[in-house]
Amino acid sequence: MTSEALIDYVKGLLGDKTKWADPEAGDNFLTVASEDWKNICQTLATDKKCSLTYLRNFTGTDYPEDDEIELTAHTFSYSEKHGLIIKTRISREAAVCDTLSKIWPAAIWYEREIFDLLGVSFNNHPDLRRILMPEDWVGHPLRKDYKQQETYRGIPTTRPA
Amino acid sequence: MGQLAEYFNAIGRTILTCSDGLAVTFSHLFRKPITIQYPDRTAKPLTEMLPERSRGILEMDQELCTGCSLCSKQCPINCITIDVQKNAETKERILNKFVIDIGKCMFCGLCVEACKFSAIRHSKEFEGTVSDVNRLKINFVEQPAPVAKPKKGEDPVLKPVGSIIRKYLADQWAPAANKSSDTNSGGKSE
Amino acid sequence: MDAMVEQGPEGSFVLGKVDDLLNLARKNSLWYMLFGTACCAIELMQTGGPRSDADRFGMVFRATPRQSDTLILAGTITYKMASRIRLLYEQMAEPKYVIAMGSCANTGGLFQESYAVVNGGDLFLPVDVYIPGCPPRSESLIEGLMLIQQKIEKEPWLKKAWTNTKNPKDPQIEGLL
Amino acid sequence: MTTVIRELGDEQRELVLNMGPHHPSTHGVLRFVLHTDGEVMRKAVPEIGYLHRGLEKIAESTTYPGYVPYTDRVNYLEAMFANEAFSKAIESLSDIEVPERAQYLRAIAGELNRIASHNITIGCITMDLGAITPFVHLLRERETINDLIEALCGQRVTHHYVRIGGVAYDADDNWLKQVEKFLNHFEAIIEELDNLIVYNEILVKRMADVAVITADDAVGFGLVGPNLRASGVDWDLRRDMPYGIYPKLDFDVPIGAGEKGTVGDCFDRFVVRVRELKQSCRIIRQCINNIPDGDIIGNVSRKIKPPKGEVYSCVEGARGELGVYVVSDGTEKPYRVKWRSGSFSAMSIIEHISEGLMIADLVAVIATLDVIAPETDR
Repeated sequence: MTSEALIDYVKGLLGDKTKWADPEAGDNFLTVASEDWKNICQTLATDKKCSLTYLRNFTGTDYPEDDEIELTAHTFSYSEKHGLIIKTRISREAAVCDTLSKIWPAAIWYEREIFDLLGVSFNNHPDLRRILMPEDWVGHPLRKDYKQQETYRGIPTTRPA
Repeated sequence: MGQLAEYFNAIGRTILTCSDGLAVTFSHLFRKPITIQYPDRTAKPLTEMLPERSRGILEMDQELCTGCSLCSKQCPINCITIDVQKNAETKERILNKFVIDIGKCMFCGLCVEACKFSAIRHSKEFEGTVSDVNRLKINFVEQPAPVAKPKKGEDPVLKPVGSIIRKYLADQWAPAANKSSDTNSGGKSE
Repeated sequence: MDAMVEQGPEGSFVLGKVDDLLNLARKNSLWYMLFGTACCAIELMQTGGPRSDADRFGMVFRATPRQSDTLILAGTITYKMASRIRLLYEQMAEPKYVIAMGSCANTGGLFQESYAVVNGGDLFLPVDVYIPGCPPRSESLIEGLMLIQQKIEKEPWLKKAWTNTKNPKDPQIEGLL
Repeated sequence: MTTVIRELGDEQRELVLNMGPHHPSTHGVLRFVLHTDGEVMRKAVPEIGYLHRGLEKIAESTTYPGYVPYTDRVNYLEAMFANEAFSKAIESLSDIEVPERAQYLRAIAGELNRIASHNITIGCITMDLGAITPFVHLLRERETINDLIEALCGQRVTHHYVRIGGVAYDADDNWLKQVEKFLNHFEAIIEELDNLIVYNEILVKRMADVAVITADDAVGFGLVGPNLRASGVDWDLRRDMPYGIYPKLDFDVPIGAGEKGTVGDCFDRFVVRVRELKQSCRIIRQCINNIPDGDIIGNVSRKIKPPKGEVYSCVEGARGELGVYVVSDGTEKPYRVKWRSGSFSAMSIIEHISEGLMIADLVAVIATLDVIAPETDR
C-alpha cells in the first residue's frame, strides 16, 4: 500500500480515536491517547491489510515544557512494504503506559530501555528492570533535567584537574 | 546398522574436509610473509610508509597561527585551549598559550579542516606513549609571541610533517613539567 | 637479611643480580590479557594478528587474568564495567602492569561529558603508560608494550616483593568491588 | 555474581552460572546469566549495558557536524554505515542533495567496510568454535582493507569519512585500481575460505540444526540483516527500499536455505555472511566501473540548522538495518537522537531461543547472531 492509501485505510479503521499530525508539514504519524495505545497497536498489528508485524523502532522523547513524554513506535510490514509511525503522550510525573510486549516481542527490550533511560514504567511488562545502567544508578539520564551524581561507588564523575 | 555407517561416514568426511583445510594452510608456507617488522627491521621508518592522509597526532606551527580559534570552536570535545591577549600598548595580539590535549583528542580532523592558515595539522606520528598523562596536554607555544599575520596570496611556509610534535614526545619517562598545564608556563621545557 | 635487602638506593647486593636475570625472563614473556572493551579492542586484535605480530616480542594474549602480566585498558570504561575491571586486576598475580590504550582510557576522551563513562582509567587503577590515539594503531600498542618491557628491565622487583611495597599510583577505592 | 544452586522444589534444582563480561568468546563486554541443569540450559539471560556510553545524550549537546565523528563509535566494526545513516537523516531533514560521485564513493567505502566487518564476524564464529587459523587469515585480509581505507580517509577504525552532504575526501584513480587489485585477490580468498572452513564437517556438526529461529520469531523480535535473511525472510534495504546508488546496481541477496539442516539455524546465519562477501565484491566492481566525475560534497553550509521536524533514516549495515531517529527543534543541535541497531534485537532473542541449548551451543549462537557490544549498548 502506498503511504496515502495506508493513512486513509487506518483512518477508516480507527474512526475518531486518532489525531493525525499536520500532513502539510510533512508529518505522517498518528497520535493516539495513552488509554487506547495498546488496543490500537493490537488492531494495527493484527489487521490483515495493515499487518504491521515488525516493530522497527520504539523510543521516547522528553518534552519538559509540555510536561510530557512522547512515545514513538515505528512499525513496518514486510509483506505489504509499508510503514506507520504511532505516537502517544504521557505525563512526566506519572509516567505509566501499557506494554506492547504481547504484540511485538521486540518491545520487551525497547520498553526496558525506555524505563531505564526515561523512567517510564509499563503495565504488565514481563521483566521490567534497568537494562543499560547499573542497578544502583540514580536517575534517568535521557530526561532533559537529569543531573549526574558526583561520585559513583567512589569514582569521581569529573576528571580532577 | 545405518547409524553405525553414518558414524563412520561422518569420521570420513571430517578427515576429508580437515585435510582440505590443511592444504590451504600448508600453501601459506610458500606465500610472501606480510608481517611488518616494526620498529627496527623495516626498510624505512613506518611513519614514512603511512598514506598521505593518515591522521596521526596533531601538531601546531606557532609561526602560522593567527589565534583565530576557529579550530577550538569546531572541536566537538573542546580539547584545544587557546589564550590570546591583547597588548595594551602596541595593540598587538599575543599568543600566550595553545594547548592541545592529545589524551582527549579523537583524531576526527575537524579542526584541521577548519584552519584556513594550515597552522594546525595531523602529523603522521603515532608513537606518543608516555608515563604521565599530563604530558599529553601539549602547549605548542614555547615563548608568548605576537600572532602571525599572513599576507593575502602568499603560500605559508610549512615545516616538514611531524617535525614539531616529535620533540614534545621525545622522552617517554619524563614526568609532566607542571602538574596542570593550565598555568601560563605549562610547556614542556626540557 | 632485611638489612641487606634495604641497603642502597638502587637495590641490594644480594638481590641485584638475581633481579637482572628474572627481569630478562619477565621482559621477554610479557603476556597481555585478551580483554577489550570498545573500539581499541579491534586494534588489539590486529596487534596479535599477522601484520603486527606481537608474538615477535614474546607478547602473547591470554584469556584469563591468572596467567597474564599486563592489563590493557582497550577502550571506553563505563561505571558499570569499572568494578569488573578492578576485579580482573585484583585477580592478576603480581607483578602486574596496566596500559591505558586510547583516549577513552587515558582521560575519558570524547566521552568525558557523558554520564556513563569513567574519565580515565587512572581514577581506579594504577596505570603505567598511556597511549594516545583514537584508536591507536597496532604499532602504537607495540610501542606501549615495549615501554613496559623497559620498565621491567630496570625494576628492583625482588626488593619490592620483599619489602612488600604498595604501588603508590594505586588509587584504592572503597566500595568499588 | 557468584555461582549458586537454586532450589526449585520437588528435588529439582538449577545451577545459576555467570558468563562474562570478560569472557573470551563474548565479543566485547556482554554478560549472560545462565540457568542450567547440568550441561543443558534452562535459559540464558543477557545482561547488557557494560559499554553504554550515552551516545544519545551526547548528541543533545553537540552540533550536527560535530556529532558525525561520534557516530563512528556506534559500531566500530562498520563505522561507515553509522556515518551514512546519520548523514542521510540530516540530508533528508534539510533537503541536501548528495552528488552522484559521493554516492558512489559511499557505496564503495561502505561495501569495503562490510567486507571488513564480515571478516571479523566469520573469523570470530570459527574461533569461538575452536578454529583459530581462519581468524588469522581473515585478519590479514582485513589489514589490507584497513590500509585502503586509511589511504582514502586517514583512519583505520573510526573513519569519519561520510559527512553530511557527501564524503570528506575524493578517491583518485590509483586508489580505485588498488581496490580492484584487492578484489581480484580477495575473490580467490573467498573460494579458499570454502575449502578452509565453510564445509568443514566439525563446523557443520556444531552449527547445523542448532538454535533454529523461525521466520515469525525473527520478524517479531525485530531481527534484521543477515540474521533475518538466514531465517528465510527475503528482505534487504539496499534492494527493497533503495537509497544512494543501490537501485542502479545489480546484486543478489543471499537468503538461508537450510543447506545442512533447518532454515534459520546457526549454519545458515554463518553461510549467508560468507555469501554476502561475494556480492559486496560485485557491487564494488560495478561502482568502480561506473563512477562518474564530479563534486564529492553538496552545498552544505558550515552551520547546519535543519528545520523543525523528525526523521527516521536507515541503511543496510553489516548487521542489518542500522537506523537513526533524529528529532530536530530547529536549532544547531539535535533535540533527540536514537539509534536502532541490529545487535540490540539480536540480543533480545537469545533468552527466547536458549531453552534446551548446551552451554557450548550458546557460544555458537552469540557468534552467529553477530552481536557486538557497542551496538547493543550505544
